[in-house]
Amino acid sequence: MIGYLIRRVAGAGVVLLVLSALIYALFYLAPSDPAILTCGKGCTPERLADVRAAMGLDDPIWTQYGHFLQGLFAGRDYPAGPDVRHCPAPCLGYSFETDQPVTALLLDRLPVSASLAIGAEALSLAVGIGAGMLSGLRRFRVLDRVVNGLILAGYTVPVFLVGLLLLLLFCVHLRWLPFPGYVPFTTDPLLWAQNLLLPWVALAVIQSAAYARLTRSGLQETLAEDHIRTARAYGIPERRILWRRALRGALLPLVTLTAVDLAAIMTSAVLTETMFGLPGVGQLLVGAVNQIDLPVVVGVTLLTGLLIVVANAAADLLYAAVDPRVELR
Amino acid sequence: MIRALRRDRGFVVGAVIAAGMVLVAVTAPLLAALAGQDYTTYHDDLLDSARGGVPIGSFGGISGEHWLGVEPGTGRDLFARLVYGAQVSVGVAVAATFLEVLLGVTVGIAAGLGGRWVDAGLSRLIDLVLSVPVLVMAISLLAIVPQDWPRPLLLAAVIAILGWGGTARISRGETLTLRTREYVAAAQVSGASWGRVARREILPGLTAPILTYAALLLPTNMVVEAGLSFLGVGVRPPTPSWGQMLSSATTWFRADPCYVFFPALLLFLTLLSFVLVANGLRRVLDPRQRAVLR
Amino acid sequence: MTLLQVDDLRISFGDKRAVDGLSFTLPAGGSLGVVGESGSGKSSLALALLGLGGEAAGRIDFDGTDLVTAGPERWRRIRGGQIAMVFQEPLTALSPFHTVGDQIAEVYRLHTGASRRAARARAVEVLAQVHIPDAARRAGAYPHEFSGGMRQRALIAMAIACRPRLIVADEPTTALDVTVQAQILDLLGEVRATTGAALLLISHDLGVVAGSTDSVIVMRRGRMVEQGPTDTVLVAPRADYTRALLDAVPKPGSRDYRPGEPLLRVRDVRKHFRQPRRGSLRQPPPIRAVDGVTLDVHAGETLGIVGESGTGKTTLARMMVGLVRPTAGTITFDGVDIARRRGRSVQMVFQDPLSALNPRRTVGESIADPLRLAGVRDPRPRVEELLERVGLDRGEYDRHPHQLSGGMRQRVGIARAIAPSPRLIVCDEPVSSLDVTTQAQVLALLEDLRRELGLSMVFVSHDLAVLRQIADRVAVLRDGAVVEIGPTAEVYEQPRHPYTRQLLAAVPVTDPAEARRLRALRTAGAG
Amino acid sequence: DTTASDAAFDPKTCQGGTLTVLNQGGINHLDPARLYTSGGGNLPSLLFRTLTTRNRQPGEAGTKPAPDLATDLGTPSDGAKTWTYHLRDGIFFEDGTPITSADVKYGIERSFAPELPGGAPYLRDWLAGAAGYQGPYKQPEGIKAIETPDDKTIVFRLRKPEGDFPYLATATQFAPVPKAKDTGAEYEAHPISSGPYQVESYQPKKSLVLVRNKHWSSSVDELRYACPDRIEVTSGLDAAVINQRLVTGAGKDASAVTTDAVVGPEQLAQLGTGSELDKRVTRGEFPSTTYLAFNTKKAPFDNQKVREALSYAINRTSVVNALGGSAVVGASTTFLPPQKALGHQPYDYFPAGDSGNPEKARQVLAEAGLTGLTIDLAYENDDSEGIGPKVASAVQEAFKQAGVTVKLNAIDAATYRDVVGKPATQPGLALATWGADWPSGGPFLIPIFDGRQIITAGGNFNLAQYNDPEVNAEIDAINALTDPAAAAARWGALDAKLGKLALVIPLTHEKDVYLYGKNVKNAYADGWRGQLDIARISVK
Ligand SMILES: Nc1ncnc2c1ncn2[C@@H]1O[C@H](COP(=O)(O)OP(=O)(O)OP(=O)(O)O)[C@@H](O)[C@H]1O
Ligand SMILES: Nc1ncnc2c1ncn2[C@@H]1O[C@H](COP(=O)(O)OP(=O)(O)OP(=O)(O)O)[C@@H](O)[C@H]1O
Ligand SMILES: [Mg+2]
Ligand SMILES: [Mg+2]
Ligand code: NI
Repeated sequence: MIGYLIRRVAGAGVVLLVLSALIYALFYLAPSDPAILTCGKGCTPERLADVRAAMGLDDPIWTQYGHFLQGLFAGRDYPAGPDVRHCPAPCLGYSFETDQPVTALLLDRLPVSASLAIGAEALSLAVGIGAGMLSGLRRFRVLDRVVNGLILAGYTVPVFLVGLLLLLLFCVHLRWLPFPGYVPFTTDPLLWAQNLLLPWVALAVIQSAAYARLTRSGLQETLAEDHIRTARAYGIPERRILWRRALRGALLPLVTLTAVDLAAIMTSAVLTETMFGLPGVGQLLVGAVNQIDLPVVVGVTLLTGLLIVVANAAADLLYAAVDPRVELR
Repeated sequence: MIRALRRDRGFVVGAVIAAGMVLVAVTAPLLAALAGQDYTTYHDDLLDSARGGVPIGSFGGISGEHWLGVEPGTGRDLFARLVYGAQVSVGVAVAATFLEVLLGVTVGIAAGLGGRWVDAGLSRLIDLVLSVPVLVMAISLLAIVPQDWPRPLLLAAVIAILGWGGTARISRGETLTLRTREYVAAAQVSGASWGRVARREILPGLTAPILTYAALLLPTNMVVEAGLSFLGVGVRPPTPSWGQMLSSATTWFRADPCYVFFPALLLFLTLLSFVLVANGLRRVLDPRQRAVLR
Repeated sequence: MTLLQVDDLRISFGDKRAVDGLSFTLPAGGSLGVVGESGSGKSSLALALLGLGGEAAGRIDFDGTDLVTAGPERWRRIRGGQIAMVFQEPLTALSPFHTVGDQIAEVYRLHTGASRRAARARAVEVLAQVHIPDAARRAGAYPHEFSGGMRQRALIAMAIACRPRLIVADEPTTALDVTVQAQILDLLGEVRATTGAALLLISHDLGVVAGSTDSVIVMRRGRMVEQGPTDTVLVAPRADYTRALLDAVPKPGSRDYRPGEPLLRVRDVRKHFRQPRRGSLRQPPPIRAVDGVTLDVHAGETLGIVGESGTGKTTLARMMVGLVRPTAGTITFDGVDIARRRGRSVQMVFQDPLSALNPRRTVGESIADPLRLAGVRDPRPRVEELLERVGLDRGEYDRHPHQLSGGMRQRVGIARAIAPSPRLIVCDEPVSSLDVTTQAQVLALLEDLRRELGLSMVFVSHDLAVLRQIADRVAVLRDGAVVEIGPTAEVYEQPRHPYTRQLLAAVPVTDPAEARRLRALRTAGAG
Repeated sequence: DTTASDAAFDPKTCQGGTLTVLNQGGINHLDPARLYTSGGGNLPSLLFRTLTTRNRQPGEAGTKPAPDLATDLGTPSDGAKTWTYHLRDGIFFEDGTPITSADVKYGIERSFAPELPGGAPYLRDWLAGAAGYQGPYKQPEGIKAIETPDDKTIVFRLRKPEGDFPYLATATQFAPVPKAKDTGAEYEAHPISSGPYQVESYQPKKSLVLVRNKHWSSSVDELRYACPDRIEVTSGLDAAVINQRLVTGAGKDASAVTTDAVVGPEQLAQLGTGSELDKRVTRGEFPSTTYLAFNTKKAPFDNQKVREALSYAINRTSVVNALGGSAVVGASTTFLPPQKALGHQPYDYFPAGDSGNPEKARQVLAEAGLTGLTIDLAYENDDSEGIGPKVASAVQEAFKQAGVTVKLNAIDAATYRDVVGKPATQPGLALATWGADWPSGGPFLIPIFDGRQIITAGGNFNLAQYNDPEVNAEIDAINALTDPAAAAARWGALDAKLGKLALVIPLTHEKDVYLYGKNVKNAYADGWRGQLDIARISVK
């Protein structure tokens, strides 16, 4: 187990380093110069050269990457006018666009994205598993059909349409909810949930479709297994069989999917974030890409990668915890 | 086998719709000509400029000339744009999905059949692909390739290169279980090489899960194409794509609901058809499901 | 007093009639055996007694009430409480997610309303009763941590937990090897004696019912062909079918044994599997699956390899065909390292014919594969010949494995093995998943082929009776090592090693009197 | 036009309440050295007082500069090459320290530091001998061309006459920065305010909260009313959602405004129908032109006939619709937007009508012996700047009618200016947009048509690469004028003269239509920027 974790962590480290190097290379190949954007309209070539030097962009790309690694592991000093700014390890540098420390930016936006992702995932799971069970038990044929249709519809409808519809319905016409914005959980849990409700629903409409589908097929498969027959032969009530035995096996595949989705929402739900006024990681990333804000792009990418790797590892561990047969390898 | 497929009502419906979509894509110029329209001509006279450029008349300007109305802001014929849009949307999505499956299955099987180190290496590669932020990479990749490369093909390739991780993961997992089956050992005893084992013994076992996955990958890829087009790195104007139309429809959501409705409907139908076809194929390709006995 | 009376029972699955017009009675505390070939409706009957499976018609009178018309509430009380079932496949029959103790306790609580603690205590008690060592601790283990025999014991423990009046055991020992089978059968007898429960024992193996039941029913295609006291039916059968069944039981063959020169030489071969690290960083000791085996296979002979489950038979067999690389030692075929000979002269027949055939390919294609690899362009005619040779129709070429019966599948497996004209065939338990009649046919086929094609054969089995019929020499394997090797007759008649003797004592025999004698011997020895 | 809501408005009693600002794009810098604004900006001008500022009136009157920290618009001497300002009394930073002319000088010097890039470039060009100055961190001796003979006086010595200096002095670079509080790149986390508000919290591109600055008093600042007690800015929102929120006006949104989310089709459908919404809208014009820029050094655009033919062919209605319809943009045939302050003179030398004149275009091309022409058109790959794919395809379609095939060349928005602004990489035809840094003809015409402004190394805006000594001389002459009215007339005449050469095809000029919340009072579009001025509105 410990050995497994060590191997996993080492693997993840390699993946993340390769990822950051890849992004540096891509940006180097791309025909764009962040200094021009920073320098502003009417920037003269002389001024541009000065700005580029101040941003450290006049070094060769590998030196820049070397500096990045140095910052990551040992911290780094940046000249900043009258004094020097010290950025302690793990230093991801300062945003080209806003001059904010990238680590602070990430830490600032992570709670927003986490709130969005965790709530949406919880809701999606609840709805998806519920719907999947209803249709998987095949007690209600019509319901099965309906759920199936909805599942498909959920896949196709783009999130911005769902979002807009929800806003129009609940905030404009019914006025049951205020237009969402982000309120930290620590400030007011109730307001936090109230504000996040619509984005959660919007994402759940799409996510739960997949979960329902998986639950449905998983349940049908598990219910046909021998040990369920044993339980029946020993007079264990259906309800108990369903909750204690069948669901456990049926929901296992959901674990991996949930983990990956969780990471995905945290890092790439740009449209949802913008629509619902949530300053999350996704917005940060897209803004940074458009502004060639290399440090932020690398920072967010590393975070994304870390989240996905961690999510996958967590899924595997959870898998092993839920299913005693699974061995970690 | 064909007979079995023909008996599957879902498959037939799906196949008909899918074939219809492909037909629409192929015959787009013909269809547009039939409607007497093309997808580039502006009709400023059909728009209410003071109202931001919404089509004049109800239902997005539907008329005898413009069967599905016109595009707000430009007045281009919506029917023509939808049928031409099928070319890009269906084309890019199908090509990207195909490439993804090809890549993913190859790497997945290689990882599953390979030894400890091959598996570890390929698994990390899969992790890498899975953790790459698609949007960032796609934008950067598309920015560095020359302008005159064929855009739709490029889109398909980029989407595939960044998106084969899921398929690979599934393929690897399945391969790991399949390789313990005795028929794999049997093939080895008869002297089959690893390549042959992969092709003859493992691959057939992968069809069902991969088909299911691919059917869902397809709409995802359509959405990715839409996003990239929306961000300006996708297909070039005036070439239409459904995804692009859908994304630009957000602003017209209330002012011209028809503009959202038609591409959304087509997208839904396409997905439905592919899921139905995949389900049907899976059922037929699995000989055990044909004779229903448990 | 009659506990169970079945009258004109019919069970159908949709249009399919699985059991047709079955009638019998079982007195309280009595024991009844049900035998018959695969698909004869035995399991359907067992499930019907618990209100599961197909739709039942007719009358099942249990302790004065008709079960066919019983409502759900009554069923709930009967299942597990009055009638308990022991299933064939002990691994899949237990929930993989819960500990064995929990599963037993759950059933007990459900029927008695006992407290959590009491239920737990009962679970440990019954586990101890079925001779699970260190029951209190092992109750916390998951099924996959148990061996096959232990799992089956756990199932029996679950069955007796609520002190039912009838235990239905559907092929409770088919998945187990002889010694464990004997233990389980003894255990069932012991349980019956101590709890006074009646037993309905289902098996395709006449030897299994012979020693454990008072009376027996012989079934075929859903109908009963013969019924009567075990002693009569198995000794002086009236029905032709019963006679055929008895004839199919393997008999010691009279073989002329003329060994040729050594073909396959196994020299001090070892195979160690690394165990996964769990919890700690320390590497646990490896599993020594095969631990220093030296033997020769001579041209033209059939070498039998016998041993209990987990003694390394399969591993050894796989090393012989080059599927598994030995950790140490050498295996040579005709003087050449086996790893380089694979695909030609050595072929293999696998234990489970279903999993050894790719379910997605037609059987013809599967057989054609080795031919294609040998360079045959159009293998179809040759494959059809082979199909005929193993007693199948040419037309089976285009069918898929699931469309064939178990015996047919194994014939396909054999056809595939002989397709590239090998000189040695290694058979890993080729008949243990087949019922007696089919088993006899397949054994005959193998013997025919061997003689006709001048093959050499390695025949792995846990079934001593089978080996006695087919093998020229026998090697007894235990814990990865050969404890005894010699000509068949010698090993069977004058076993030198105590382990061999133990194995021989566990072999089920169809003569009820002999079976009872052996059992008495065993229990006395154990006690 | 002003709305009825300000009839009963009294700046003396307007104080109180919280104003909410809902924006799309975020503020990415709050350092006065790094801001690039017109007239000091809307939000920044609440924090930074400058030597002069915009007059904050609707219409004409609002296009003029007005004294802010200074007592007047500045005293020119030496033929407008020297400008002298005197600071008014009673002005303080938020910490109570008095503002001196040295603080203003230091603020300007900071903007020269390469560590603090992004600000308007004019001073580097205008100040005598300052082009190579590297900022006070590397060169603490400062800029010689700025003198502060005493705490209240500041003198600027320029390279050449600049009559527009009072306009430039509205930029945030003219805001005072106390040297003792300067923390370089970190200064913007909490810039020291000289205006009516100070920063309570600031997160770039996300949020900004302003509260009252106790050391500011309305008695020394007549232009800013500073009515709300508190201003909360939220950025990163979707334009459609912002406007929907303003329409709905629930809760805090009733006291909300936006400074960058122009209305969309949804709201336009409700405007002008006599609904309640008609009372909650400001309409203004920010001087800005979207145009097609020819590179006259590249064939076939070196041929004036080709440029004229394309000018005939353009369909401005399509472009207007592509940009959101006639409510938010107007068709332009002149390079100078139609504003008096800029000296606008109407002309239409190559009449294309509403929807283009392809016949005439074909005819002109035929005369020039050019048929079946294929040209490239460069545009941004993103529509946010109004020179994206939507406009490009409208142009493409219009030229197609005239038999000219347009191949579209999408360039990443982030690098667009880089590619187009470097003559070596500049395409033959590009979509471009130009906005005024202040409402005068100079900043409109000089960068685009002054031949001495062609910068070959990059950052060039004279995309025509047009260099006519006569025009250059005229520009210098107008620059020396210190009377805006006189200057405007000559700028207009210059524009009309340049128009004949078809160096650009003007497409549209900007109109601004903004909604505001129910509780917002005294909201009108100021003449300088076309937006409602936050310094003047009230939510009480
Ligand atoms: N769920 C089912 N649906 C349809 N037919 C079934 C089902 N279960 C059993 N049958 C059929 O009923 C017949 C009797 O089957 P059953 O399982 O009772 O035989 P069996 O004697 O137990 O065989 P085996 O020795 O292989 O276990 C078979 O022909 C089988 O195909
Ligand atoms: N691939 C493997 N990895 C780890 N352990 C293995 C592996 N294969 C076999 N073993 C272990 O090696 C031992 C011998 O297994 P093997 O399958 O050879 O026994 P067997 O005699 O064929 O048993 P059975 O009668 O149950 O088939 C067992 O303990 C088994 O768990
Ligand atoms: Mg059975
Ligand atoms: Mg074995
Ligand atoms: Ni087939």
